[in-house]
Amino acid sequence: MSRDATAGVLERLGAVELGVWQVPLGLLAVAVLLRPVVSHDLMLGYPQVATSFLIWMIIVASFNLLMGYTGLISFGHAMFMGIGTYSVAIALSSFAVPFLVAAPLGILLSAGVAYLVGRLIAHKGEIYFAMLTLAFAKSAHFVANYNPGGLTGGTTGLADGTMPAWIETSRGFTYVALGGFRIDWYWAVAAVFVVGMLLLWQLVRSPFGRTLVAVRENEALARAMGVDVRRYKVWAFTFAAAFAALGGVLLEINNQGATLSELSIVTSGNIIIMAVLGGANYFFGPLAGVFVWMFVEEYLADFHTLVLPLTEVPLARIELAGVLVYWQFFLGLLFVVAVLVSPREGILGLLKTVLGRLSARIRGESE
Amino acid sequence: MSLLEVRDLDAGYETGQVLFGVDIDVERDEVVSLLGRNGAGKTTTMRSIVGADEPTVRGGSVTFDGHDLLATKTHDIPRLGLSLVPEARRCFGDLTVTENIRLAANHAEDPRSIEAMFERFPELDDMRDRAAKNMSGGEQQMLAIARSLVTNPQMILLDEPCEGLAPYIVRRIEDIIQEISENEGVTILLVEQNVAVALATADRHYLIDEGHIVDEVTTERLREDEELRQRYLGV
Amino acid sequence: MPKITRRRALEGLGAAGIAGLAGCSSGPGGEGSGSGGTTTGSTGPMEITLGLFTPNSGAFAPWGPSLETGTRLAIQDLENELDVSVGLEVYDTKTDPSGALDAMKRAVTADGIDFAQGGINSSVCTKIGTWASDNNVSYIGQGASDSLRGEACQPFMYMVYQTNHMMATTIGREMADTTDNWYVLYADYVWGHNAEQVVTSAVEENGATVVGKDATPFPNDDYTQYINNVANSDADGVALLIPGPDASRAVKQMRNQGLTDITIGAQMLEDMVFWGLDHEAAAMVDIASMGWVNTIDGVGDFNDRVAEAGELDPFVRHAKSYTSADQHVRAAVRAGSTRAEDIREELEGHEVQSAAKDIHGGGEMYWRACDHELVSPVFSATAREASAMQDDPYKQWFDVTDTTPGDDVVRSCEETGCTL
Amino acid sequence: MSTSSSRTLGLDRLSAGGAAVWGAIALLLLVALAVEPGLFVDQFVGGLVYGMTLVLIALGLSIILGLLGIVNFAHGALFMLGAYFTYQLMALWGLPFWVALVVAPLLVGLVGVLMERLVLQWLYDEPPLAGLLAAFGIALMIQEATRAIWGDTPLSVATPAVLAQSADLAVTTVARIRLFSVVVAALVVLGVYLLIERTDFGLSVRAGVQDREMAGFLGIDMPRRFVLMFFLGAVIAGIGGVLQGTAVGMSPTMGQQYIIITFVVVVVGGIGSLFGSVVAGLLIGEAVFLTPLVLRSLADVTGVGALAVPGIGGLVPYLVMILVLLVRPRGLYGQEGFME
Repeated sequence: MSRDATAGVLERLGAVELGVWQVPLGLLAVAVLLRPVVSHDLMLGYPQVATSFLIWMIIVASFNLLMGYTGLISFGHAMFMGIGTYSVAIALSSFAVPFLVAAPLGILLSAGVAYLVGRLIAHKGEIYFAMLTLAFAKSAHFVANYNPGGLTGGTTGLADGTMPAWIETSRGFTYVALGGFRIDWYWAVAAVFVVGMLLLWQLVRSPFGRTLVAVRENEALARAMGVDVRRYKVWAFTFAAAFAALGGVLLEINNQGATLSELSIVTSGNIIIMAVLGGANYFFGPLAGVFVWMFVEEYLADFHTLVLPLTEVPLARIELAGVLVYWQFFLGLLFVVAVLVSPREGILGLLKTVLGRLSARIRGESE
Repeated sequence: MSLLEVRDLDAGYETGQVLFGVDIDVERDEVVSLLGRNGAGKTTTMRSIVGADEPTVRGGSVTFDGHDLLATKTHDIPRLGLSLVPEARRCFGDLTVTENIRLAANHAEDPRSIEAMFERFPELDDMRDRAAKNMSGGEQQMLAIARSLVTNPQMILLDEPCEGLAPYIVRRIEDIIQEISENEGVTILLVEQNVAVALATADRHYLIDEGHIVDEVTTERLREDEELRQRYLGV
Repeated sequence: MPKITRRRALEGLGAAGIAGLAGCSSGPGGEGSGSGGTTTGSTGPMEITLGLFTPNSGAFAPWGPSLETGTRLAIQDLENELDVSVGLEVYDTKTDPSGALDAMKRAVTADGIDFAQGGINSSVCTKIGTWASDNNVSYIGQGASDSLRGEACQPFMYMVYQTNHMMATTIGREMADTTDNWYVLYADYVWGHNAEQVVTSAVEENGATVVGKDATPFPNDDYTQYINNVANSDADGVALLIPGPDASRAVKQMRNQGLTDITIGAQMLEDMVFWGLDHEAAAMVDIASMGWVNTIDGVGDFNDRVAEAGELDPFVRHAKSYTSADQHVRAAVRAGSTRAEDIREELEGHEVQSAAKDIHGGGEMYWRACDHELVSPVFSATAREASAMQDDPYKQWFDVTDTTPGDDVVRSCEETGCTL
Repeated sequence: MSTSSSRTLGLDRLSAGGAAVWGAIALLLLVALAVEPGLFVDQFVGGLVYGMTLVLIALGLSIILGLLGIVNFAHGALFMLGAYFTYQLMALWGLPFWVALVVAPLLVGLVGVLMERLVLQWLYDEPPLAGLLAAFGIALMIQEATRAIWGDTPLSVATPAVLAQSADLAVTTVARIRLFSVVVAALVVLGVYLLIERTDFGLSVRAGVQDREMAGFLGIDMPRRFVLMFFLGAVIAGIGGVLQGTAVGMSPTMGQQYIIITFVVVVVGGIGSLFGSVVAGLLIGEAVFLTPLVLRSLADVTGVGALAVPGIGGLVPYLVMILVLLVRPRGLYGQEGFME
């Protein structure tokens, strides 16, 4: 039993730990290639959405620090993202605090709340922990809806006066303008994305991260080896919240303010789904999950006419508008199929298996 | 033809193969033991015989009373007259003693009466309504055996019945094994780490090491050959 | 219908520049981003792409189809009457402000819409309206909250629906006249909070008393505990400030619980929400303020056209969507441009003369410059007797009892807090 | 049997700390009773009715979670289907309510079986998250199919004449359909209790909950029992849907609205304990109805108006859950080591 578990831990570490340069290069590749890829005519055909993709990748990756690496499932992760979003929105709209001051404060606040909540609940059983996070998230949502002191704007959220002065926007194009320089908002986000994800990666491969994996694989064994399991869980929860808030802070600019949906449990649910969809066992899993989920959502929601085989050579046109009002049906079907085909590994694992088999076949090896 | 025939059995888990060409024969009315160190593959053998989800059997055959067990669903095996008393007893902790026994009787082909079990195990008679989780290890072991016996089996697979029990209870279990074998005509395949129990109850012994059956010996030889015991059992 | 891509919009812009029309005043992030809309060339009909934002999923999904139907009817009429070709792109707002915003960004940057309209609930309207204004896109929404033309008003955002304040003022008097003690049930979100404030003050200004109030979750389907509160108070009237199907559930449960004698007043009632219910429950509504109702005199063939075209029988959202498209496109045609600044110039102070006015019964309707409200008449209505309710060819369950000119009940410009 | 039922009833767990909590709650309730006696009774009965609705949904969820370890997110969708099947049978096919009350739940049961056979049965040995995700996908599919078939607009059916009026209970009046729901729910609870605790079938199911593999070794065909229990859970959700649909109508979002609060009920009750779900359902039902009243009474008595937080009702179930789980990490009657 114990020998198996140790072997399991080592194996997982192997799966998680890629070559030293693979991850930084991979992250760079994602940041550089994402926009051209999604804005290709055959994909989504417009570039703005790529920025949202990157931000959500940070958020879902932060969640995966909990689920994939520590084995903690939170139903309220959006709360920590939302704290980041609201902190900045409130600071800008009500107190005229500069964004660059408000953002770190928001991240710290989120981490602080997570630390306290974690101290209270991190040691609870799996489902009970998950439901408690749900309850805290609901409470945060209630407070924001209650609109204490007119700060949060209730269900309307905050929109007016929530943009820092150095953000310029016109007909959908957003720029960061600092001291005569002007760069596209996407590249600003991409820079934060690469740095943030690298930090997260360093965290994951540090002794701290390895201990988290050991806790996930076999909590009793980790405890027997002298690991203060509860403390590690609390800190994992705290770090995850901080990174989620980092995403939330970016979202504030991207979505121009804050709304209750940033705190809603539906958003928390979406985060879980994206993480699982991509494959929680891989560092890049959440990124794949975000891509698939958001891509499918955008694609299906706007996919009215299917022209076969090509627009230039239309042999068959299928009007899908009537069916695709119900695009969520197909999303549901996608989950079911993804889970049935590869319940533990997600899309990335599925891809890996398929590619592995394919390359084996190409090399002429039999299974 | 033997009652139970295990032929060339290969089995293992996701992590790797554990059993390599295991051959075991148990004749009717025999008590046979399967001995080996921790991790040698004893429990894996038992689980393979009854077709548990894990391990996965990769080759070989298991025949009981002429039936191909590998082609039989796990929950149909007890009706053939083969019953497993698993490692760690696994009584249903929240069910009472009576419920545990009745449950087994409900799903047997031709069960014995529940009252007969209480006569057979007077210790249990005093605690009919006690939840199994509130019983001592020895009592639970007796319940596990009673639960098996009530199905009126031809053969019982007994997996480490004496593990972690006090010496006087171990002797009681030894007595029970002998009784049900001799008086009730039940064939037994016993897995043990405790060589003394095997010596006291079994007629023949298979020695298993790293998934291979390395020897098949009589009680006499096992008792005398200290070097053999040292090599395969570490005692 | 050629799809206008971003590239095509830019080409058009370039051509327009060469033709020396319309100064290409870029926004702050100007170059290469399109400075806002198409302008007419000298030949051919004006081409306009209109983006419609409508809830096709989520709690407001029942409304979804009506916005599209109303808009399409307007486009039909406009294309017949004017030299204009209007393309329509429809987006799902999912009732989620962030989702709606994503759709809006896509509409403007990828699909090249010229201007936008739609949005039902205030949070979606606020979100996409603020973004639209910041990005020089003209937008007409359908929210009823006062904040949309108050502190949250935006230079290029307009509201076509009568405000909470207007409707509450209208029925406040009637409610106070009918009975003295009112209990207020209001939905716990921005429109409900706003409605609670304005109805309470309207009722009290007219000499009646509000004896109790409850915020009810939205959406919600069990109203028992609030009905208990009403039954145990001194109230002989209930003010229902609950949108959508929830209102009908509340009424049905009052009836089931035996609370049939009480007077029911409903703020900003949309009769559609009762259509899933039986006649008897709907018949319990005594006083209602409505933005539009299909029994208005002079509606003409609008009802029949809606009934024929749409999945839903004619109700207020059809009329408001029609009006949005009608006004937006006409303003663009008058201006010869779809730039937000040009449309603003055309709309501010403009008095509606088109078919949209007839549909609203012919009363005065105009776009007020100070808060971008379409000031229009408010209708008081009451439910018919169950036996008198018409179901074919479309449902007519409510009768207009009074029409109040918009100017009588609209907030003064100073009161709105909007500084446009 | 006696030890086992005292365990189920949780009589052996009443601690001093628990007694203090209950005492404080009782005191608060007394304040509310003193300030507004009539309303208190109304709300108490209302909470009971609402609680029983929650119990009806939670019961099926709890059975499936406790037995199969599947977090059946689609349970709310099954509940919704119960309501829409009622609409189909009554409004479109003109059948009487009593037929719908029997047929609709059976149809929902079939949908449940289909779900189990086609999808969920392959996931029993996977991590709970896999089942949850698949069930979530199924919930989306059912919901969208419902929208496609019956439309987005909320619908309703005519309440049968006998149940349409209100019943006078001397102290308060309650809609008869609600009262009828309580009776049906109580019968369902009783039936499930008898089935699980008193029959051989129930015995084998209880054994399977504790140790599925061992039950198999004893000759019990657990997969078949899983299908049957899934059917049963779905049928109960269907019954809930028929009653709810008749009382307040049906909309495509009704499943979503109930599923999360029902999970709260199951967790507060303790996973694996049917009895816990019943107690927790009633507890939360009462809490939702009485908390606003208690706060208002407190505000009256103390003169601190801020105590009467508007809209607090929606948050109450979650507050109850936080309180209960902080004091009792496994919920009220949760099994040790189960889903922990």
